[in-house]
Amino acid sequence: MTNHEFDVVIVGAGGAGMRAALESSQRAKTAVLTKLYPTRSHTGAAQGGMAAALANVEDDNAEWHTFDTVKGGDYLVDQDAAEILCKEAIDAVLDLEKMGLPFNRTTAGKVDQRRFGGHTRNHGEAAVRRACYAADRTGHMILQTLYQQCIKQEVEFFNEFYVLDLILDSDPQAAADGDEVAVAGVVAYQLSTGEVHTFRAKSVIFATGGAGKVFKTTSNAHTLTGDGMGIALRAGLPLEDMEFFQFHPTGLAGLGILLSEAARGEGGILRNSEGERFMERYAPTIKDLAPRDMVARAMANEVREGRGCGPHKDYVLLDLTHLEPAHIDEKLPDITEFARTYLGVEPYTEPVPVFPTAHYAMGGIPTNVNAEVLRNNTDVVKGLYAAGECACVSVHGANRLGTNSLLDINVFGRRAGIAAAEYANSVDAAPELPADADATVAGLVASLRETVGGDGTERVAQIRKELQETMDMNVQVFRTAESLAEAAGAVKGLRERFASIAIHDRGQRFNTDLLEAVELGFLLELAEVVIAGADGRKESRGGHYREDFPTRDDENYMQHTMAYATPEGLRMDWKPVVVTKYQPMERKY
Amino acid sequence: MWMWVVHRATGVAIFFFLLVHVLDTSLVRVSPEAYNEVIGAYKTPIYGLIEAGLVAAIVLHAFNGLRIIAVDRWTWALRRQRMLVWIVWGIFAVLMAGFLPRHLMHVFGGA
Amino acid sequence: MTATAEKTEEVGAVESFTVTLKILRHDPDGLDGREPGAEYWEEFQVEAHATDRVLDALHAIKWEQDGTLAFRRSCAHGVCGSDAMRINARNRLACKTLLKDLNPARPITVEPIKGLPVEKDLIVDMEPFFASYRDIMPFLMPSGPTPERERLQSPEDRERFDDTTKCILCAACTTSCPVFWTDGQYFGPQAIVGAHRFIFDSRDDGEWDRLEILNDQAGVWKCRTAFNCTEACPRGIEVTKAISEVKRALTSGEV
Amino acid sequence: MTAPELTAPRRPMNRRTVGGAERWSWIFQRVSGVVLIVLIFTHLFVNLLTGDGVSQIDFAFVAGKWASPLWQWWDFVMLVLAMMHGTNGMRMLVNDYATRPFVRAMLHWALRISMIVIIVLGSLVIWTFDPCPTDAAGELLEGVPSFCESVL
Ligand SMILES: Cc1cc2nc3c(=O)[nH]c(=O)nc-3n(C[C@H](O)[C@H](O)[C@H](O)COP(=O)(O)OP(=O)(O)OC[C@H]3O[C@@H](n4cnc5c(N)ncnc54)[C@H](O)[C@@H]3O)c2cc1C
Ligand code: HEM
Ligand code: SF4
Ligand code: F3S
Ligand code: FES
Repeated sequence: MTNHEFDVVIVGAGGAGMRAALESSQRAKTAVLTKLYPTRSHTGAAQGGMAAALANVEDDNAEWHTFDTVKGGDYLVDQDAAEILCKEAIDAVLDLEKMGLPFNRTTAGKVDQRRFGGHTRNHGEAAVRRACYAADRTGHMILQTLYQQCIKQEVEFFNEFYVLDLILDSDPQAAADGDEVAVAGVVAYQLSTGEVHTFRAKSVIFATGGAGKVFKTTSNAHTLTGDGMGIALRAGLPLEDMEFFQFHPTGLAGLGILLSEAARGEGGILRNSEGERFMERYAPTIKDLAPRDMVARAMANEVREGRGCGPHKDYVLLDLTHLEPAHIDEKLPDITEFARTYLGVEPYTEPVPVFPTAHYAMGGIPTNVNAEVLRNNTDVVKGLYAAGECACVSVHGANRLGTNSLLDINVFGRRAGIAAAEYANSVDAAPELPADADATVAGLVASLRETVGGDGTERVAQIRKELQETMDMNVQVFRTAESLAEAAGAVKGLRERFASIAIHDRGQRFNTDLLEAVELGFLLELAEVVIAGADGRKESRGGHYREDFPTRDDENYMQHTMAYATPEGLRMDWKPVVVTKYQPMERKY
Repeated sequence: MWMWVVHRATGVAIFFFLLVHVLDTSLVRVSPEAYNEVIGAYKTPIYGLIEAGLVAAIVLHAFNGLRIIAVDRWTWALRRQRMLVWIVWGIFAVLMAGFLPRHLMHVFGGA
Repeated sequence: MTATAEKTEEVGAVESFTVTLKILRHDPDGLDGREPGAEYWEEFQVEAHATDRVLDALHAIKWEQDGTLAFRRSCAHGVCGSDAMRINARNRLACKTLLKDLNPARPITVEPIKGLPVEKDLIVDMEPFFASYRDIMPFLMPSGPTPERERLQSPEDRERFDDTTKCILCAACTTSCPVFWTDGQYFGPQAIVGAHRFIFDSRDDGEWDRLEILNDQAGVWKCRTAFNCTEACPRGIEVTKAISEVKRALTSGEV
Repeated sequence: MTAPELTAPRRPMNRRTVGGAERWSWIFQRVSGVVLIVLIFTHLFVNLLTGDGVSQIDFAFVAGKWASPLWQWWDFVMLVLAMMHGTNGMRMLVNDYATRPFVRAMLHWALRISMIVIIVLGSLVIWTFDPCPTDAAGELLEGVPSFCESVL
């Protein structure tokens, strides 16, 4: 075991983690721990753009953006957070530009902008061009630019370090309201050596990204296993709004690889087997550019009603054939290549088979607008911060608008970095790490190693596959009490089987076999939270659609779900939504 | 990649030949007999073949050298570098077709 | 629409075939009686479908046959740069290489990328590679006062370096370069691509600092225009072209 | 909107950059290559393809050629350029393959020495060449070109 001490430890080197690192490393001694090389983070997969009311091409302002964000999130958005998000958006984009991000440009040389789902002018009048972009590689450019700046600032990275435990100075669930609970550090497993490291820190920022791998069809990377959320849950902290998962309408059919909404922003049209532009029926004003939850449901509905395409009638088509190939090449080069490479479809001349794919976790570790992690509805954990997809501020409410996440990671990543460093500078020392700080992780690793050649019969991959299949089957776009019960039963069974898994690799170095087992552990626990949240929310809102309760119920459910892991199982609670300006209205587009 | 290997190999071959070639030519300074004796060896079929190989190496190296220069200089050449490889081999084939019969005739014709 | 219907038949159909993968393994721990660091070839047979990629086959092996097989991967669709490896003697991304394009009748050989120290199986130490990247100062170095809004840049100026912004640092290029194989000191094509991205960015004023670095013994002059890098790049970057443009900037003194 | 116009001055090339040895070597390789193509191909053409081809080459043939300053210069330039080009090429090769500093240094020296020796030797031969060498008795040696007789 090796011990380290830093002022600030950041877990995760995606967009949120590196944006935080840029701020924090200027102010305090900072380490970034990441299980992937920073440039492998899934922020790099983001395609379409980053929203900000720059008004570079059309009249626009932050207030309209805020309204769209709140409405897009089906009013479950905390409006104070959304205001900050949209106001700071402008500087967030300009900052990135100054760091060197190569945005596409207007002829006047300014950052170009394009349309994206749910982003409108003057409270829903018409689609507005708000998404700043770099072809269909916006996330790639953000990730690269932030990494480049980190090189410039000589940020200290610990690459391929898996953080597996969070150490607090006291049990957050035992502490009374108002008591102080502070962070002491994290424990990590170094992939290249198999060694366990402890990091004592005054501040810790979680920026570990999403958890898409609880589903089978997903746009998320293999490595997006919700580690940060799982660690927080195990440490006794709540998770907020986990039932809200965004299913992105246009994943490549069968594969889940994302085709950005920018395809529709640039004029792409969804059609069913009759060639009909069916979104005209579901969202007459903005049609194909309606928010994602609506489009995804519309697509699933078309398929259910027998208007799907293909031999199994199980997908619809994204039609780009009316666009100029040169335009496609300029604005959507990568995603058209995905269609060619993976489906053998030529988007210039053929429509592309698409179907909703699990894309984004709206929920996560609850934080306030300063990115401080909440341990209940009001108290924060001192020194603990979260930002990015693993956090829930909540700016996305029940449904995130496209391009608002790249914005989120920059705005709240920055805020977390500043707050964490300032907090670290304001305290003398972090709480002592207990002598056995590494016990949990070391124990976890040792117990998994013991399964090699033991009498365990279950396979990690098999359990994961069954988990993902049951989630896709029962907890996807459409949910009912029965499907959720079915999923809950299945996950319970899988958790029991997980106890008797066997791994293969008893090596010390690069034991990815072992880590896949650890990751599966997180996935199973998170799936349980998703199901419990979905079961408890007997209404339909944003990304969460209950066929048995197809309408929104503001009276009972205009509140956030809070899930706590206790020795007796999950405990579910609620937290009020912050409403400032916008009263809930029916969501029509 | 393979053209690079060829270029490198031919370059080295020519280099060593050049060393030898200058040495033997210097014999001119020693005495005509000595020179003629050595140069006489060039006229045997074996050396004739080596000489043919050398010319082949120079031709390849030279035209591929031109290709490299073009590729580094002009983008159009860079984009068509594969085609240029075939052109180099084409020129090589033509030149060798022109040279070999005459050369071998001289070598074996014993004229 | 009929054309699509036919196409999708292919997508939906479960036509499967068996492929053999021949993998060059490296065991750093020396298990099962091997020397630590032992290298050996191992063959696996996998059932595959028409849309499966080499990455799927590797996963099938890892998940169903031999959990000790180690390789890096993340995004699974060619954007994160984790899984560059030598497949049938060519550098490619496992997640972008469809099995059916590889002549499944013959065993598919899979080796780690060459020229970097192997750590385990298909995992290599990327540190020397990233060190070269860091050496060329890959960050914007503007001069003059910081503007309030964005720095302006015309679409034409933006276009000049568009190609090299696509790089995902996968190392396929550098580790396919025969010069890099023999001389690890060479910065390698990726570092030049990384420098190119800034040298030709109209907002940047550090171009001569970077050109100075690339003018080094281990720099751009090492490139012998072997074109392996261009052929290997999974992002379709014209790597040799970028290198040539850097050489031209150095010889002409103009950017 | 107070963004200043982007007229960032392109910094002129500074001295240090102009002097990169590797850069000059690269340029030299190309320039000498182009010149060599002309020189060598003419050389080969004259020697091997005109007249009787390779079989015509003997002392007399060489002597005949070097009697003319044109060919003296021609061969001299060719010799120097080819040796420099070749040595420089070999040097790049050594840099690629010889990683041990000592080996590398040795090979570099070997190359340099062989280049100098060959160039010096070659030029001596070309410039001090006497097409009509005589023996101690002042008699023409055997094999000299026929025009020597008229000289005597
Ligand atoms: C295909 C796709 C397209 C998208 N397009 C857009 C778009 O156009 N616009 C938009 O706004 N949003 C988009 N999104 C969403 C957005 O990209 C993500 O939500 C966002 O990038 C998440 O950033 P992050 O920094 O939170 O996490 P990530 O970038 O996922 O980074 C997570 C980091 O955490 C580290 N990590 C994880 N677990 C551990 C652990 N246990 N120990 C140590 N480190 C760990 C990882 O190494 C990684 O560095 C898209 C998402 C996807 C999947
Ligand atoms: C006939 C005309 C010639 C031309 C046009 C030519 C051209 C070139 C060029 C352009 C290069 C540089 C390659 C690069 O940088 O990648 C080169 C390299 C080289 N040349 Fe020549 N050359 C010629 C003749 C010769 C001769 C006569 C010799 C031998 C003495 C020679 C030996 C070499 C060697 C050893 C290299 C280095 C090869 C390498 O590094 O891969 N060349 N040549
Ligand atoms: S240039 Fe291409 S091959 Fe090289 S690292 Fe970048 S993406 Fe990979
Ligand atoms: S493969 Fe190497 S030699 Fe140059 S063209 Fe590419 S860097
Ligand atoms: S797994 Fe990301 S590039 Fe292949």
